[in-house]
Amino acid sequence: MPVMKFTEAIRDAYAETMRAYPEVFLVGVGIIDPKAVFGTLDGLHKEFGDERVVEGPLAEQMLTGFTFSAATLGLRPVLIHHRVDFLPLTFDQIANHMGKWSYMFGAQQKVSCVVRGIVGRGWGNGPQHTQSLHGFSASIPGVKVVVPANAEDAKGLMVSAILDDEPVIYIDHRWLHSDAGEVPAGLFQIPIGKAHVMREGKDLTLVAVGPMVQESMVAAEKLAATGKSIEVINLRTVRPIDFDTIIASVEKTGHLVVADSDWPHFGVASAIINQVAQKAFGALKKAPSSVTWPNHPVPASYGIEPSYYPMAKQVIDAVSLVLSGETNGIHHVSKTEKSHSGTHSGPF
Amino acid sequence: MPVMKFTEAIRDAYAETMRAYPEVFLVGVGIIDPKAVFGTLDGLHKEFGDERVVEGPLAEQMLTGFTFSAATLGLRPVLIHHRVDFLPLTFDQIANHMGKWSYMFGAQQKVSCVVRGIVGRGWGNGPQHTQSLHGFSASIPGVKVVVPANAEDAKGLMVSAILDDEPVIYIDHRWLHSDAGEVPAGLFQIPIGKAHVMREGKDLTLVAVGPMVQESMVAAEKLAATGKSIEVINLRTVRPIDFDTIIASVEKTGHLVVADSDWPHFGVASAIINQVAQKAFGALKKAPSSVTWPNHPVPASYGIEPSYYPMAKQVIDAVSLVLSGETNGIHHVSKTEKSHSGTHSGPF
Amino acid sequence: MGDRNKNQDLIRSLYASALRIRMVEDAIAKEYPKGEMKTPIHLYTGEEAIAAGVCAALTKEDVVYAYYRSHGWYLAKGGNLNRMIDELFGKATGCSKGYGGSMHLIDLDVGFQGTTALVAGAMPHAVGAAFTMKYKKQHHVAISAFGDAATEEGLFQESLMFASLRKLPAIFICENNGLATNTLIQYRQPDYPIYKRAAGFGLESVQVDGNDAVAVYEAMNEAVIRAREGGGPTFIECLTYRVLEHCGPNSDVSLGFRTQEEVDAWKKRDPIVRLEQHIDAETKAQLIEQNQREIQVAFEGARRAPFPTSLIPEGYQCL
Amino acid sequence: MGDRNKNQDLIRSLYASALRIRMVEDAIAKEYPKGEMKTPIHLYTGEEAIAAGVCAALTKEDVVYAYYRSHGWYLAKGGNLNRMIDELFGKATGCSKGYGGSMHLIDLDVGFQGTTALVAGAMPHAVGAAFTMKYKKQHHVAISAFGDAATEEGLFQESLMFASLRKLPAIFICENNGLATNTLIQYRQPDYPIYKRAAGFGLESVQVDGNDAVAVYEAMNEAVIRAREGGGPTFIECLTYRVLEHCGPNSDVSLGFRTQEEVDAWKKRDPIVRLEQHIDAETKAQLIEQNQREIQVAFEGARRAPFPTSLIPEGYQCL
Ligand SMILES: Cc1ncc(C[n+]2csc(CCOP(=O)(O)OP(=O)(O)O)c2C)c(N)n1
Ligand SMILES: Cc1ncc(C[n+]2csc(CCOP(=O)(O)OP(=O)(O)O)c2C)c(N)n1
Ligand SMILES: [Mg+2]
Ligand SMILES: [Mg+2]
Repeated sequence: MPVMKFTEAIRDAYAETMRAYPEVFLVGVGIIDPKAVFGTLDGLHKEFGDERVVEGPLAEQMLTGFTFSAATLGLRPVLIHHRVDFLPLTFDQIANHMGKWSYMFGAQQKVSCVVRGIVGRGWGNGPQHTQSLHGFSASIPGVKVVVPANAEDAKGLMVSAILDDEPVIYIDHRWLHSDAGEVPAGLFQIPIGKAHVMREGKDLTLVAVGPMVQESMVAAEKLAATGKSIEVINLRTVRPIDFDTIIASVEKTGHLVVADSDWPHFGVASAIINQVAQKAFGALKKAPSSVTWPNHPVPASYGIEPSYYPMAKQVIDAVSLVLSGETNGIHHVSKTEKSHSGTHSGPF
Repeated sequence: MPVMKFTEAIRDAYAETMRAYPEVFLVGVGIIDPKAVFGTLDGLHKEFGDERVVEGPLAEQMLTGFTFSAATLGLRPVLIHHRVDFLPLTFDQIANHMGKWSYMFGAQQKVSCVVRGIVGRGWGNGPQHTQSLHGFSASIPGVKVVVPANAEDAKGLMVSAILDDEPVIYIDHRWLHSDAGEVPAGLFQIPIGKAHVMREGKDLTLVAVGPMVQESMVAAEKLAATGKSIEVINLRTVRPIDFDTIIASVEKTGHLVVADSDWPHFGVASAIINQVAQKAFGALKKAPSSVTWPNHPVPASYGIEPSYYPMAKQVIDAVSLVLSGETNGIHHVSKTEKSHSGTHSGPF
Repeated sequence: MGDRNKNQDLIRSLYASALRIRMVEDAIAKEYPKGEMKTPIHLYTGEEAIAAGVCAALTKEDVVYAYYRSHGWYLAKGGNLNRMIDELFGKATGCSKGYGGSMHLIDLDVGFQGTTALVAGAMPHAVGAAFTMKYKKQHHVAISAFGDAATEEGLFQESLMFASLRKLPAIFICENNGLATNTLIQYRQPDYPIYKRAAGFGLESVQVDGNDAVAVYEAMNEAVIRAREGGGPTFIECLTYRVLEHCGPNSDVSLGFRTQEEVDAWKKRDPIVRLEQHIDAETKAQLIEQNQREIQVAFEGARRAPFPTSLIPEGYQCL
Repeated sequence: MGDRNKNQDLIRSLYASALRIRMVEDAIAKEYPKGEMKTPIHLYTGEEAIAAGVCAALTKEDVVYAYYRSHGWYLAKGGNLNRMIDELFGKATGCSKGYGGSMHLIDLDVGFQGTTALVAGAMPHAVGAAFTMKYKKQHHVAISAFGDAATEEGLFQESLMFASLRKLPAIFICENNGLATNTLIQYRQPDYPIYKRAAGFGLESVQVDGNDAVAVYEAMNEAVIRAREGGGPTFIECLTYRVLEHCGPNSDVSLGFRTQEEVDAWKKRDPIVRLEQHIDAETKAQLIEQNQREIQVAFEGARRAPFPTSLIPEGYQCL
């Protein structure tokens, strides 16, 4: 299987679907920019031309309505935002239109579009350019929301999103852009709405989202050395959440930790723990726990920014606390923190 | 104490604060309309003139930035939307600006503004005009969110919101507009961030939001007749949630049901059950439960719309299920459903 | 002579279209107080010439995106009357199967795309549709219809500018009735004509008497030809008047923001009366009778039709 | 004679202001590769005449709302240099205490209000401020500064229209450098001048050479007088050029969307060179030396300053 970077995997998903389906096109602000959206559109403008790589003006709200309308007429547009933080600007079109269209008219039209946003974490981007917003995006019914955790996800979820007949919000973390992995060729799909058991285990269920998947895998590895068997679930889709897979796992392990790269109270971590508490209370041997961002925006200063983001160490602590009531299991976790290497300094 | 309607209580909050504080003003689309925003601004345009009752064009996004900016310069604006459904249109200004300003600049300025939205439930208003959106509004840190449940709340929370130095989103249900109750005169305040124990009980904690408070009180009354002692907590503030009051109650009762007028997965119900499961797991004798809207938009047709909204009966069923494993406690709950009486048919 | 006939045919069809809308709206207003249509209604009475004039210049393949005040647009584009009334009654046989209500009408068979309750919300949808026509190398046009207040929303600028930049086959129809709910335009907009503001986005822009169906048709016809030939979008401001209250079947003069005299003065410019001058009595009587019959059938059918039985529309997947 | 002196004073102060900005930006560009300023930087090099010209017409009580490309605006309005450099270094002594970074500068002592990273996001803030001036019966003005691409956002229309309707003391400064990141204006906007589009909102609107600080100042002065007298808002389009890459300290010619020749041609119109012709050598030398000294102090101070110690700013309440 070809090995490619996360960004190349996204590019591959675009290229394969655009070659196979004339109704697929890309639209967004700055997408004909030579930097090609962090490389994820490399060469596509050249290959598919102005007709299918459509530069938009700075009018994200209009572009969202535009995208969704083209979808109802049989096209499969992908609207691309350099920053996921622009989604709130478009939320009337997303929540009130795109996400309600099918229901409101009795399911007469397909709404086959994708809205992609990129998380800008790192390099002192500050509060307005570092949000994750997958919980926010999932909070109003009517759209699907996916968050890829690795190169394989990046391609498989994008292909599925493009070929889905319902609107899909696709949120990728710039943070993961340089990660590489094996990625199947062709129109490789990963089912939307299904979580992926990345590592089997019997002591505790660790559900992780996006960049927390890699942290959780590191944590599980370290914990294995101390005799703890952790089942790591890569959530992949945050709306609809695959509660079945999670509950089946908790019924086996009896313990639950959710690791999310989002705020604590209204996001995926709450949604999962709520559902498990309601539906699998009897299976839980201990209180469930979550590892999330603190309950406030992220600071710009690199003097304190790293302490904002939970990493493998915090996951290990949370798991240890649940399993044994103390955190002092493991120290010296290698820092997978990457934003401060200086690779993420632009373009804006 | 004077008895007044919910709408009059809101009007009273405006009038009292405007008389006492020259920096308070109202702004919004259609607020000089003779219908005076469902009567909640009756006479205020006349009393305070164009300067302090500011008609806005249909430019909600601008009006939101406008409002928040005036607040940073020492005014206390209240931005009023006839429908809470217009909030998504303004969410860049709310989430990225209003809600981040204080943090982003190191807390140098007060952001003393209120954004009020009204829930349009009933009379076949359809999917775009019947949302509650308090969970959505609370999902990004940086704003407070309150949902009054009765006339007393309506005034006390509005006065507090106006005098608060942080931004507050105030969401009132048109559904409750004609409810009346005793409301203290003057600058009566209800603390934001504190839940209100409306009825003490020892068997189960029932946390309710907005219109579900009245349903929950009816349910508790009926359940009392069958020997069940229910503690009803009116949440009042959905961000920040008063977890302390809730957890103290659950530690006493051992059982929890949350009744919310919102969707099930990413709202207040999940946030509360998650926190209780994490922090008071040992106190829970049974699986917690929630009563919410179904996981999709609301239909327009009055042939099916009533079955969308949970009422006292559904609360009773949920409580009974938690306490005794079955729902067949009580039938013949008088319908408090009101939207179909024909009183709510406009103005738009 | 051919021209005169053509003209006579045009006027007849404009009259038939406008009259049908008027009679349907009148019937809805009359029946509304019975409480069987539990859904907000925004009647089009007085503004019929616009939808009639615009749609007379279109084919079935052209698409219309309108708003919550859309009974007239739906009918002028050829939407099925029975299914519209069924929708107002909340019935499963409604054009939106009962899930949408009065503000969300649709009839895809005739290119009447779904409408929205958010002011200006559908303008980008028309732009997306116009783009799609071009993408598919079809020569159809997309119409965006909206009120004067919709031009206050940022989406107005964003939609016009993109259509203009890309020379898309979109035609923007502004129904300027001088009102947003009960707020007069002077409280909302600087004193500068809307069509001139639109011209600033680099597209063709004209103003017409929106109560003159022929004038609307003619402006529209030019715009359609331009759009089909790749000449890009047009903005047409139609000056008109809302006769009834914003939402509901009654007059709103008692609210005090406008006078009965003003309403009466506009009634003299009634679009249907103006067309009627060119229509012979027999034609008129025939059309009235036919409409009455169809309206009666529609209301009787709606009363008998079943409600939806599920909270979830059949085929709806996104849960 | 008095006029000539006044003019000479003006040019001197415009030069001093523009030169200071240039020298600070150059210093940031030079130091940036060391990696001590871990925050995106959007340099103002080549556009200095605009902030200098605009702010020369203002008092400390007037307020400025700018955007992510705001080092120049911050300095021209009189913002504290040390605290700006501290902020770029992420230090607790920064103007935003390290929480904001380069895109979020503020100095309330001199009326430099907080800036935003969202294109066009601050336009309504200036409108709210102008309203507040009027509300408080003060005669100050509020400035909104933004790029050409910001005029594509719906907020542009919404903000201009409301300021115009209410005759608010707001002045809108469009820095038209023909670029949004690396996308030329012709891919984004129809071929129609921005200032004419703005005029459609019913306000005064002019276009000036944005590399001519005196021209900017003069247009601005008229606008300020009008605003203070209650004559309402003005739109000023300033034609200019971005010399460096969108974000970062380098040239972007290698990306291929513009040529070195184009950049060189614009450098001939360098705003500082143009002012310098009227400045004697001694003044120039003095100013350069003073700036060098201040810049050195600022960078040394920033290096020594402490990082913030808490994830939560002192006094921040909204949790
Ligand atoms: C975005 C948005 N803001 C406000 C409203 C509330 N509202 C409904 S209709 C209306 C008036 C709109 O006037 P106009 O666009 O001129 O259309 P008309 O009703 O006159 O046909 C308003 C303010 C809304 N539905 N959507
Ligand atoms: C609402 C929004 N959309 C997109 C962006 C991404 N972005 C940042 S700067 C920029 C270019 C803006 O160009 P312009 O307004 O002309 O200002 P300039 O950078 O040329 O000074 C873009 C597209 C953003 N920050 N905000
Ligand atoms: Mg109108
Ligand atoms: Mg620019």
